[in-house]
Amino acid sequence: MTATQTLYSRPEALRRVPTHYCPGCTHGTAHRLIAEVIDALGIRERTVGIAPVGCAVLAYNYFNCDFLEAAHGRAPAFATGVKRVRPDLIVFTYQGDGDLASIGMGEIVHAANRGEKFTVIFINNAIYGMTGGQMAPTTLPGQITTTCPDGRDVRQVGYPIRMSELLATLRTPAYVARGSLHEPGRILEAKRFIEKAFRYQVEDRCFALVELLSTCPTNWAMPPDVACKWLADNMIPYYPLGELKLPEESVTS
Amino acid sequence: MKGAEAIGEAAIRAGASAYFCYPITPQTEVAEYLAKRMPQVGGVFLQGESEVAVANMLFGAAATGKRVFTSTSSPGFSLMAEAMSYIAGAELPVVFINVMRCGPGLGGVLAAQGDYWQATRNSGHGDYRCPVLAPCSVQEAAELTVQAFDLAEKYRNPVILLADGMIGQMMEPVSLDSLTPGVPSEKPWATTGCRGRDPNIIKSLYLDPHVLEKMNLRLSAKYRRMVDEEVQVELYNQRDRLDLLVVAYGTMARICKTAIDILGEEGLHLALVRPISLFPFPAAAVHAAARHATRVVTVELSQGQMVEDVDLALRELGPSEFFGRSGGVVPTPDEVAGAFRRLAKGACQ
Amino acid sequence: MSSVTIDQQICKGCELCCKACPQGVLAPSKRINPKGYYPAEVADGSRCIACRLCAVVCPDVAIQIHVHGVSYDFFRF
Amino acid sequence: MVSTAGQRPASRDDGRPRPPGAANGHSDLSQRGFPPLADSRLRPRQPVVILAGGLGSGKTELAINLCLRLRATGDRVRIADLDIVKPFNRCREARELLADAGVELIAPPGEQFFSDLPVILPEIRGMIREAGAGEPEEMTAEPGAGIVVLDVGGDAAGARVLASLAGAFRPDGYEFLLVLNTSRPFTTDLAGLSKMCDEVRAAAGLVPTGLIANTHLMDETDVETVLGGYRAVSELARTAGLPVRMVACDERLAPALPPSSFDCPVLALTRVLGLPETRGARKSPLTYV
Repeated sequence: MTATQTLYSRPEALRRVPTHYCPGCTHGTAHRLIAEVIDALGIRERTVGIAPVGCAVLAYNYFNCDFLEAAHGRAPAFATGVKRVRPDLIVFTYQGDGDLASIGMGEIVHAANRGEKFTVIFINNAIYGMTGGQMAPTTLPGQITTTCPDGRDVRQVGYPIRMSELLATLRTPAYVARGSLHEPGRILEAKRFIEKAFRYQVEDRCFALVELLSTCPTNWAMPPDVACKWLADNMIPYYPLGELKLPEESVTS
Repeated sequence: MKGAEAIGEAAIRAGASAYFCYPITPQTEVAEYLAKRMPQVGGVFLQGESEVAVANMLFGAAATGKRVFTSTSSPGFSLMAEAMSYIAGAELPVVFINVMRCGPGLGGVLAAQGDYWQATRNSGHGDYRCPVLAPCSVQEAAELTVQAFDLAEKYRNPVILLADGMIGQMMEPVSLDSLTPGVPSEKPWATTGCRGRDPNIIKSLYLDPHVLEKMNLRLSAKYRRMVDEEVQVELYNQRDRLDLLVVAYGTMARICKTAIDILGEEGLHLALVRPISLFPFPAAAVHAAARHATRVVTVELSQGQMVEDVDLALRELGPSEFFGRSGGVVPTPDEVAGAFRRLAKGACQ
Repeated sequence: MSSVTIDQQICKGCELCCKACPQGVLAPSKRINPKGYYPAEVADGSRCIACRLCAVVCPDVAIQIHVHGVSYDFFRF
Repeated sequence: MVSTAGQRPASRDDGRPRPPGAANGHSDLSQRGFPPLADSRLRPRQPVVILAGGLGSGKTELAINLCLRLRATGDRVRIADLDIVKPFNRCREARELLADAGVELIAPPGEQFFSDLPVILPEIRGMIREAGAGEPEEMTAEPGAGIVVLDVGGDAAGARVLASLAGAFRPDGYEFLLVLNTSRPFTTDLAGLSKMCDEVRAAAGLVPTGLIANTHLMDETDVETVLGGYRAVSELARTAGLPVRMVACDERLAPALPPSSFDCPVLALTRVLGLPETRGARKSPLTYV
């Protein structure tokens, strides 16, 4: 081959606008992976995304597809509404840990249990980003936040919730996986999980959720590269990576 | 048909393609009816995990441009208030049916009209209004249900049908053939996949205060248009000279009519103004009728909510007297007639 | 022969790409840009092996990679 | 700004003929009284009578009428309000009327009277067992016997309550009558009627022993409505192998029915529960004692 070839460029499903995310925030990485998968599957023109309340509330400004802005925690209910009346559309929600694992716990558990055929991208950075670094349901034991200034005390507020494990216990067939966005190898693995999650929906198979361990350099108070290392050293031991549930393995009887 | 069934069937005739619900007495018959009927017409029936989820499912489903609705009762309606704010802010057409029960708190399951303020002001947060329609018969419940869908689409706004347990349970013959829903309009704003167009975004967040104010001004102009165009009222027994003017809506208006008839046989002249639209409130009709009356009484199955709108409408003629029962106690026509008799005779002295 | 370009309008200077590059191609700029930070820039383009790791970690999709002439796709992912 | 909807005539001014009194809800039912049953074929054949059927089929109005008529005939009558489906239009709302006539109402006591909780009183089981203890002929052949009427909630959902009482019923010691209104949604044709019949039977865990044709359109009922309903129910009776025990219709319409039209007796009903604006059974806001 002799001509100039583009090896990597921005996916079509992502607009060419700067995001509001802080430098080194892996929200952008997650956005890109989703957009690449949407392009790869050729579904951009029939995709409806659902933005959460949280740092990603403005996600609709960055994706190049139809979008709804959901109330805090209710994105799975929105997605249920869209998908039930228009099963031909591809629907995904994009939710943070406060949104999905705290205020929206009811909605996500029941949507998963009904086997709603949409895709959930769950960003777990162990902290409330938008409101300024408060304790999340996924904040690690001992981790300092503005509402647990001495570190999360599990005797007072319990242990962090492992959402993927929790959802994987449901009997209804589903795809549940946890990836991480802190280093290239893991980012590529996360993309495979996301692609699988969307493919299950395209094939009208099952509910799919991909949890993505993410960094919040600003509220963790560390530079982006240190944040990536902190994630690897602290989050991954508590939130192990991999596929937790495949629809093929589910007991369907 | 029972009121609850008539509402469900009217919604289907109006082209509703999805109904989301959570069971709550005294309107669960709507859900039970639609659980059977929606699959027959190829529509969506889904029982959600809570009223919170249900109302948000409505947002998602309405965003695709389909006609969608739910029914609930007072405590459930409160839980839906969050989503109603978002639906109003995002300008989506959704019909909410609230079959009121007693409150406050868990209250009881019997008939009441204690959610007037909640429905006519706004149920959730922020600066929004919804048209509120209050039927007083099964036929009217069916007709107003159809109207609610058309209004919701006309204004891209939530519309509330406010009934009580009596209306929901009442059995009356219904003519469904007379229902004439409007033709669903084109919805270029709907999120249906961006094939051949730029992406649609349905949201209510505008960070720039000036942009957000502009949106609020635009919405407020829309609510004023409702006030100009959507007033509905029934006048009963109007005369040039009245001993007493009665203002009541829903079930209470039916009881008042009997009371008015009873007193008519005694030679007392009473008339009724029955608001059918609670928002917009038929203030002009109330004021016009009150000019012929020596006294006005507002009657409610509550301790007095609509009476404030009546007082506002009466302006220099006011204020209104009030008679109300609550807690699920429905007064008999004789009890109401007794109260009217005292007021009417008191006015003559 | 490959080349990396960094969109200076999009890059926020988080430096994750500089850390990810196994060849030391990328480095923070020595000049502050009009937005007030030091974006990443190509320090030594001749060392690029088109592994794309910089693009994989970039949260802002600021990086494009082009290959000129004959290329061997060693990095299939 | 007065809309067309508002200009519709009020419901009572629609020009339809109405019997005196009822038009303004002025009839005082307790003073008027209920006549004894003239046709002995209307008498229950067993000491326990279960009335079930579709939601809004008229079970409760029929149950109250039957109880008051049996009481007037000299029977000891007890009626159990077993409606666990809805908190409106239950026979407990005719509490005063029933009490004045000497019909014993078994409904939840105290504040539970007003609830929609599934409250099944323990004495109901005992009452069914006790009523079914004697010989059926002794119990019902002559006036003066004790009769228990069970007013069950609508549809299969309402009939489930019977399954919870399984074991209390003596085989062949009860009549299980399905009240059918063929102008109601889902029961307008044979398929719908059969489905309702099967669902109620399955939910109740009891086999119906007869059908009651109670087709009506409230105040818009005419002779043809009643005859049409009877024909549809008779068709179901043939397929299901059940007798049509009676035809029920509003007392105002009963004299107009050609007697030769039916192979079964006609029970003329007085509207008891009515609408909130009528001055019928409800003399005061609903209370319990």
